[in-house]
Amino acid sequence: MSPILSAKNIDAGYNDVIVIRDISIEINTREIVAILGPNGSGKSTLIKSILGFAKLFDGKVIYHGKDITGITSDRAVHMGIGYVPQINNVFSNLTIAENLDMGAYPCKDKKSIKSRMTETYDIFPELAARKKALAGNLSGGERQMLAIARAMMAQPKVLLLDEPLASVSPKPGSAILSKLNSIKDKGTAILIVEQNVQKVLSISNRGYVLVNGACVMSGSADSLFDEESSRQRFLGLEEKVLDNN
Amino acid sequence: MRRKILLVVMAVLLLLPALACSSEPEEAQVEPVKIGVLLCLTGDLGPMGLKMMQGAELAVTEINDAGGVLGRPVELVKEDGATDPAKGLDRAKKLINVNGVKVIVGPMISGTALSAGGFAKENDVVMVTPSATAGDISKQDWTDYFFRICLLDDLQSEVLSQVVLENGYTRMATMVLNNTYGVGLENSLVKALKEAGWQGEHVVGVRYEEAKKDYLSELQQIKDSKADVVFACTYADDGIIVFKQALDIGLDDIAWLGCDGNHGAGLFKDPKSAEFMAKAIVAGTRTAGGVGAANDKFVTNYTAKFGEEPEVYCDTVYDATWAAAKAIEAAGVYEGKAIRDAMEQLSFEGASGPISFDEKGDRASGTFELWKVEKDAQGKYSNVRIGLVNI
Amino acid sequence: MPEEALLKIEKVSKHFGGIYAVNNVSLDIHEGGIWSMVGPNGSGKSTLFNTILGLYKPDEGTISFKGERINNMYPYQIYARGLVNSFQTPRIFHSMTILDNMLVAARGHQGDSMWNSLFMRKKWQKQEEKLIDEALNLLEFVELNRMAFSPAAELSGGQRKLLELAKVLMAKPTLLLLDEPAAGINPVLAKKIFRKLNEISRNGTTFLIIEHRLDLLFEFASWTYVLNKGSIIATGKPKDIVNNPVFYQAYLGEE
Amino acid sequence: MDINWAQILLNSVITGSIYLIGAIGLSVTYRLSNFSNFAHAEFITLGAFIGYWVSSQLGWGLLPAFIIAFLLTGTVSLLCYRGIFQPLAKRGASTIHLMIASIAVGFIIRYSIGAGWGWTPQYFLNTWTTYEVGAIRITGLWLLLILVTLTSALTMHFALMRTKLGKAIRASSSNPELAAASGINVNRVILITWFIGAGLAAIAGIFRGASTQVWPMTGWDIILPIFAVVVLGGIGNYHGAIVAAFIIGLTENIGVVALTNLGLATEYRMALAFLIIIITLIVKPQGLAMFFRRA
Amino acid sequence: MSIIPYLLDFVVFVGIFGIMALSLNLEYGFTGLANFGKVAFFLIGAYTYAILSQTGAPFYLCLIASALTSAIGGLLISLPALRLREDYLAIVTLTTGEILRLIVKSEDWIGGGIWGITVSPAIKMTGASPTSKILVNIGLVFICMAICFIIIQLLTHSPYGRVIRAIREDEVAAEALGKNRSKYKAQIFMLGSAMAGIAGGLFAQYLRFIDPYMFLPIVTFTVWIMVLLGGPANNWGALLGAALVQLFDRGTNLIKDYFTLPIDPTNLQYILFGVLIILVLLYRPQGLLKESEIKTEALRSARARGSTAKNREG
Repeated sequence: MSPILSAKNIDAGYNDVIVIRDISIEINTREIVAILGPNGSGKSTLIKSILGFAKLFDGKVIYHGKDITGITSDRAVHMGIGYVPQINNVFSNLTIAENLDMGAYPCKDKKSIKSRMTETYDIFPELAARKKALAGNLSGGERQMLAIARAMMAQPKVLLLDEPLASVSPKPGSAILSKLNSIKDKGTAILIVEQNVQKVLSISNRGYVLVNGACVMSGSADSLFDEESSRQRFLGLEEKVLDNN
Repeated sequence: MRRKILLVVMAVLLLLPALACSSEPEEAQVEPVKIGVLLCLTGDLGPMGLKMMQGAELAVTEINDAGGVLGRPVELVKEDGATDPAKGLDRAKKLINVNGVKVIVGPMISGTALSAGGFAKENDVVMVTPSATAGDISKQDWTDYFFRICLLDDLQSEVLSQVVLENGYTRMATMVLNNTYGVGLENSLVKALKEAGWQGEHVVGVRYEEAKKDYLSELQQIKDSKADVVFACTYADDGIIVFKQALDIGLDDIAWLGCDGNHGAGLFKDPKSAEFMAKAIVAGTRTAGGVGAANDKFVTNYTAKFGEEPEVYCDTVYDATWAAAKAIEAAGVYEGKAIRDAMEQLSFEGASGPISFDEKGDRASGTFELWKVEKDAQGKYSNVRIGLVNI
Repeated sequence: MPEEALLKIEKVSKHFGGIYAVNNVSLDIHEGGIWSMVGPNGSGKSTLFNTILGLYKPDEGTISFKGERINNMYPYQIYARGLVNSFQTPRIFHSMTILDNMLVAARGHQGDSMWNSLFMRKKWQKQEEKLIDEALNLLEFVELNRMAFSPAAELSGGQRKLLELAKVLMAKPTLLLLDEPAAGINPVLAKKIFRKLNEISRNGTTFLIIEHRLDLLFEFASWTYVLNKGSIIATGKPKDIVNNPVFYQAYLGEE
Repeated sequence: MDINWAQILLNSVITGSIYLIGAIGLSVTYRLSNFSNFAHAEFITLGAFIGYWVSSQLGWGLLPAFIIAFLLTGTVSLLCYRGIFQPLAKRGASTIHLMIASIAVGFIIRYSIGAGWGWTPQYFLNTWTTYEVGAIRITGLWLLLILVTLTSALTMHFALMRTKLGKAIRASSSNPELAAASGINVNRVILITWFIGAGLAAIAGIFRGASTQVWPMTGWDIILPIFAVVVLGGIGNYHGAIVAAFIIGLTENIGVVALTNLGLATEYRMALAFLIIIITLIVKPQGLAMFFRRA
Repeated sequence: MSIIPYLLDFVVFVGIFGIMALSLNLEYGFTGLANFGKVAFFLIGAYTYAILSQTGAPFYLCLIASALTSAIGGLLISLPALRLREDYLAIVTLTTGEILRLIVKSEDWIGGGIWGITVSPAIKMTGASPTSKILVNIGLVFICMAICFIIIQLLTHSPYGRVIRAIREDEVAAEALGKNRSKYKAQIFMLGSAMAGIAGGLFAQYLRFIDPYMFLPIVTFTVWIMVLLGGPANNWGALLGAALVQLFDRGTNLIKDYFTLPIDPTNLQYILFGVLIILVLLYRPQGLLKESEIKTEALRSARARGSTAKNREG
C-alpha cells in the first residue's frame, strides 16, 4: 500500500533561512503519525512547508501518488488535506456554527454541509451546546476542539495538527486525544506535531523525532522511547555525558 | 533591463520640459502682442475661472477681428492659478519672466493679487483684475500697477444696505462663503447698515466652506433664527447648492438678497435653484453693465460663441482684456510703464458699464444694477433688471 | 550574613485573558556563574523573561535587581542597570552593517545623545574607536569579523543567532538573559559558545539561560529551575534534576 | 432661538447615510489589504460622474445609473487593485508606500476625470418633491437615500452574517492564514470586497452628486469625514461603521448649531470629524469595534 | 524679458522644499516616522514668521521663532501620537494639518484669516533689481538649507543616527537594547518640525504674503514624493528629489507653450505625476539614490584597517 501523503527529502524554512534539512516522512490511511522533538527543532516548519505556509527549498510532496509540491494552502484543503495551526486556529469573531461552516468552505452542497455539521456535533457534543457562542469567548480546550472540528468539516483524507495540546489542561487534552482516535477510525490519517510525548504516543501508530532540523529517530510508537538512551537523545543528551554519570 | 528602460523613460519625462524650453517656437510672420491671463482654472474656484477664461477669449477674438493692437495680432498666454496664491505667484513669474508679458489680465482671487502684485510692479508689469475685490489691496504700495475692473465690496454693500433699509427688514441673517469675497461683503454690509442707522439685528451669520457643499443644518439655523431677510453671498456653483437646499428646507417664504456672485444663468442649471431664486430673491446687486450696446453685444456674442450665457465676472474679464488692449494701443509701445500711464487715462464703455480708474487703480465710479429672477411663459428663467443705482 | 540576590523574583504572576502564563513564581539568581531554566514549550519561560525585562507588566509580585524594584520600569531603564537579554528569534537591524548592529548595543555610548552627536564629536570618537575594537573582537569570536562591514541582511539564520549573542555581549551586562542561544547552530559552535560564556562569567557577568540541550547545562550550568505550566516544579543542580521524575513528566508529558 | 432638533436629527441621518455607504468599502479593504486607500475618494467621484452621465446625459433614469455606476466603478477598482496595489504588495511595499501609491492612483483618476468631463460642476437633472411632515421637511431624494442606505445596510448585514461569501469575508479579515487553511481563496475574497466596496462608493457618489453637484473633487470633498467613520467604527468592522457614520453625522450637524451660536465659522464642522479621528486613534485605536466583535 | 529670474526663482524653491524634504527624510527615511502632516509645521513656521515680522523683528529672530514654535507644535503632536502604528500616525498627522489650516482660515485674529497676511522682506533693498533680490534670497535660503543639511548629516552619521535607524528597523529590539524610543522619536519629530518651520518661515518671507490656501495637503504629498523619488535615508537623495519634483512641476507647465497637448496641461501634469510615483514605487522603491551607510571617523579608520588587513592576508 502506498502512503496517502509523503514528503521526500524536504529542505524548508522562512525567507532565506533553512530550518529543516533532508526530512522524509510518510503517512498511511488509518494511521496517526507523531512528529516529536524539542522546541525549535523544526516540527511546525515541516507541516507548514507541506501546505505552502513555509518556503520549500528542496524536496517533493506526494499526495495520493500525485506531486503536489508547492501547492497553496486553499488548494490543499480542496484536495483533502486539513490543517489545524497551533495558535490563532479559530475565527474568533465568528460563532461556533459559522466556524464550522467556514470549515466546510470547499463543499458546495448545502445538504451535505448540514449532515456533516450533525456528524461533527455528534463527535463534539460540547460544541453543539454553544452553537451561537463567539469562538473568541471559548476556553483553551473548547477552542482546540473547535479548531479540529472546523478542519474536519472539509472531510479531509489527511489531517495535520500543530501541537493540539500545547495550551490545553490535562483533562480536555485527554478528551481531544480520544476524539482524534475516533476520527482516525473513521478513515482519516492524522499527522500530529506535539511535545507531550507520552500522551501523543499513546494514540499514535508511528513517530518521527526531529532534533535541530534533522530527523534523528523514527519507528513504531511502542518502541520509540523504550530505551533510556533514546529518551536522553530526545533531550539532546549525548551518550558520553550519561556515561559520566 | 526593464529597470533601465524605466529609468530612461523617467529621465525623459523629467527632461522633456527642459528640452522644450531650448527649442524655440517657429518664427511667426508678425510676432503677436502677448497678454497674460492668470485665472484659477483648477482648485475650489476652478469652475468659475474656466467660464471667465471664455470672456477673455471672446475679447481677444473681437480685438483681433478689429485689427489687433499696434498693428499686430493679440495672443493670450493662459496660466492656471489653481486657487492657491503661492501657485498663482509662480505662474505670474512664469508669465513675466518666461513669456515676457507686460500686462496681465488677472489675478482672479484677492490672495493671488496680494502675493503677486508686488512682483508685477517690480518688473513693470500691469495687472488688471476682473474679480479681486478685497479692500486690503488698495492699501498696498504697488497699486500704481494694479487696476481693478470689479467694484469694491464697500460700494456694493451700500446698495444692498439701501435695499434692507427701504424694505424695513429688522432681522437679517447672512449666508456667505468663507473667503475674502463672502466675508468681505458680509462685513461691509453690516458696517454700512450700522452707519446708516439701521435698527435691526444681525441674527445669525453663517460662513460656510466651499468644499463642504452640504448646508442643510446651516440653513436650518437660519430658519430657526426667524430672520426676515437673508443675504446670500455665493458664487454660482456653491450658490446653486445653497439655494436648492434652502428650497428643500423651506426657506423660500422669507426675503433673500443676492449679489453679483449669484447673478447669471449658471444658477438656473439646477431647476430647484432657479425655482427658489424666482420665489425668494427680492433683489440682488451687480455692477451694471447692461446699460447700452456694449453689454448687449457682449451677451449676444458670448452666448453665440460658447452656447451658454455669461456668468459672474465674465463681463469684467472681457472688459479687462479690452482695457489691456486699449492701453497698449494708447501707449504705442509694448512697455510696462507706458501701458500703465495709458491705463490711468483710460475711459471707455465696457460690458460692465463705464470704465475708468481712480488714483488707487480702483474703478472710479460704478453703476449698480438691482436684479430679480423671473420665469417666462416657456418656463425659462432669466435675470431681470429692477433698478439702477449710481454710487 | 546572607548574600543578597542579584535578581529576586517574588510571587510573580502574569496572565493573558484568564490563562496564567506565569503563576506565582519566586526565584533568586545570585551573582556569578551560569544559571539555567528548562521547561517544555508553553511552560512560561519566555513570558517570565519578558516580564523581567519590562516588556510585560506583572499582574502580581515584585521583581528586584541589585536590591532595586524594577517591575515598573521601561525596558531601556532596566537595560541601563545592566540587565540585558537576547531574543530567541534574532531581532537584528537588517539594513545596517553588522558592525553598526554591534555598536547600537553598546551601553553608555556618549554619542547616543543628540547634543553630543552634534557638538561633542571629539568626546565620543575616542570611545567609538574603543567600542569598535571590542565589537570586532566579539565578532571574531563568533566568526563574523570578516563580514563586519556588510549589511546584516546578508547573514544566514545561524549567523544571525550569533550576531544576536555578540550584540548583547557588547553591553557588558551584569546579568544576561539568554533565550536558547544554542538552538539552530551547529553543536561544535554551540559548545564553543558556552565555553566562552563560562569564561565571561568568571569576569563578573551572571547568566540566566533558557536551554534544552542538557549536555551543555550539565557541563556549564550551576543551577537549574524547571518550569511547567507557569510554575517552578523543581530546582537543583542540573545533574540532580535529570534524575527527578517530575522533570521527565514535564518534558514527555503526563502518563 | 428655537432649534428644530427633529430636522437637525434628520439632517444628521442624511449626512451619515452618505458617509456610511462611502465608508463600508474603505473599511473592509483597509482591513483586508492592510492600507488606507485614498483612491477611494476617486471611486466616489467616478461613481458620481458615471451616474450623472447615465441618468442625465443619456437620460436613462436613476436605476440604470446606480447599476452601471456600481459595475463600472467596481471594475475600475479591481483593475487598480490587480494592476497596482497587488503587484506592489507582492514586491513587499510597506503600508506607507501603498498609501502613497493610492494617492497617486487618486491623482490619475481625478485628473483623468477632469480631462474627460472638465472641471465645471454638473448637476443631475432629476427633481424631487419636498414633503412636509410635522416639523420636518424631507425630499424624495433623501427618502430614497435613507431607503437605499437601509436596504444596503441590511443586505450587507445578512450577506456578512448568513451567506458563505460574507462569512468568508469576515473570516479572511479576522484570520487570513486560517482562512486559507480552510480552503478559502483569500485573494479572490479581497478582489470581491474591492469590487463591492468601490461599487458602494459609487452609489454614495451618486447621492452626493444628486444632492449637491458633480465635479472631479466630489469624492475628495468628503473622504476625510469618511475616514473618520472608518476609524471610529473600528477598521474593518461593519457594525461599528454603521454606528460611527451616524455619530459623525450628528457631530457635524449639532456642531453647526453650536458653532453658529458661538459665532464661529461653520467650517469647523469638518474639524470636528477630524478631531474624532485623532482622539479615536490615540485613545482607542480599535474604535467602536470593541462593542461589535462579530463583524 | 529674461528667463534668468525665473530660473533663480526655481533655485529658491528647490532650497525651501529641499529643507522640507531633508526634514521629512530625517523623520521617515532615517527614523521611520510617517509624518503626513508636514504642511502643518510648514504652516506654523510661515505664520510665526509672518506675525512676528509685522512687529518689526529682524528676520533671523523670526526664523528662530518659526523653528521654535514648529518644534513645540511637533512635540505636542508627538507626545500622544508617536506610539501609534505607522499608518495611524500618518492619518493623525494628516488631519492635524487640516485642522490647523481650518483654524488659520477661520480665525481672523491669528494671521488675518482668509485675508492672509503680508510679510516684509528679510533684507530691505530699495531700488535693487528683481534679480539681485532673488540672489539675496537664494543666499538666505541656501545658508539655512546648508545648516539643516549639515545638522542632519552630522546626526545621521553618528551613534545617534545609528540609534534612530535601529528604531526604524525594529523599535522593540532597539528599546530592549536600552534606547528610549519615545525620547528619540520625540526628538526627531521636534527637530524635523523645526526644520519644516524654518522652511515655512523662508517661504513666507520669500512670497511676502501668505494665506490659508497655500497650505493644502498637496504640499505634504509633494514633499513625500520628493523623498521617495530621491531615496529615503539619503540626504543627497532628498535634495535631488526636491530638485526633480520642482523641475517636473515647472517643466510640465512650460511645455504647454511649445506643444499643443491633447489634454489640459494641469490635468496632464497631475496624471503624469501619479504615473511617475507608481513607477518609482513599483520599479525603484529604494529611490534614485541608495540609503547612505553610517560614516563616522572611527568607522572609517576601522574600515581602512580592515581592508589593509585583508590585503595582507590575501
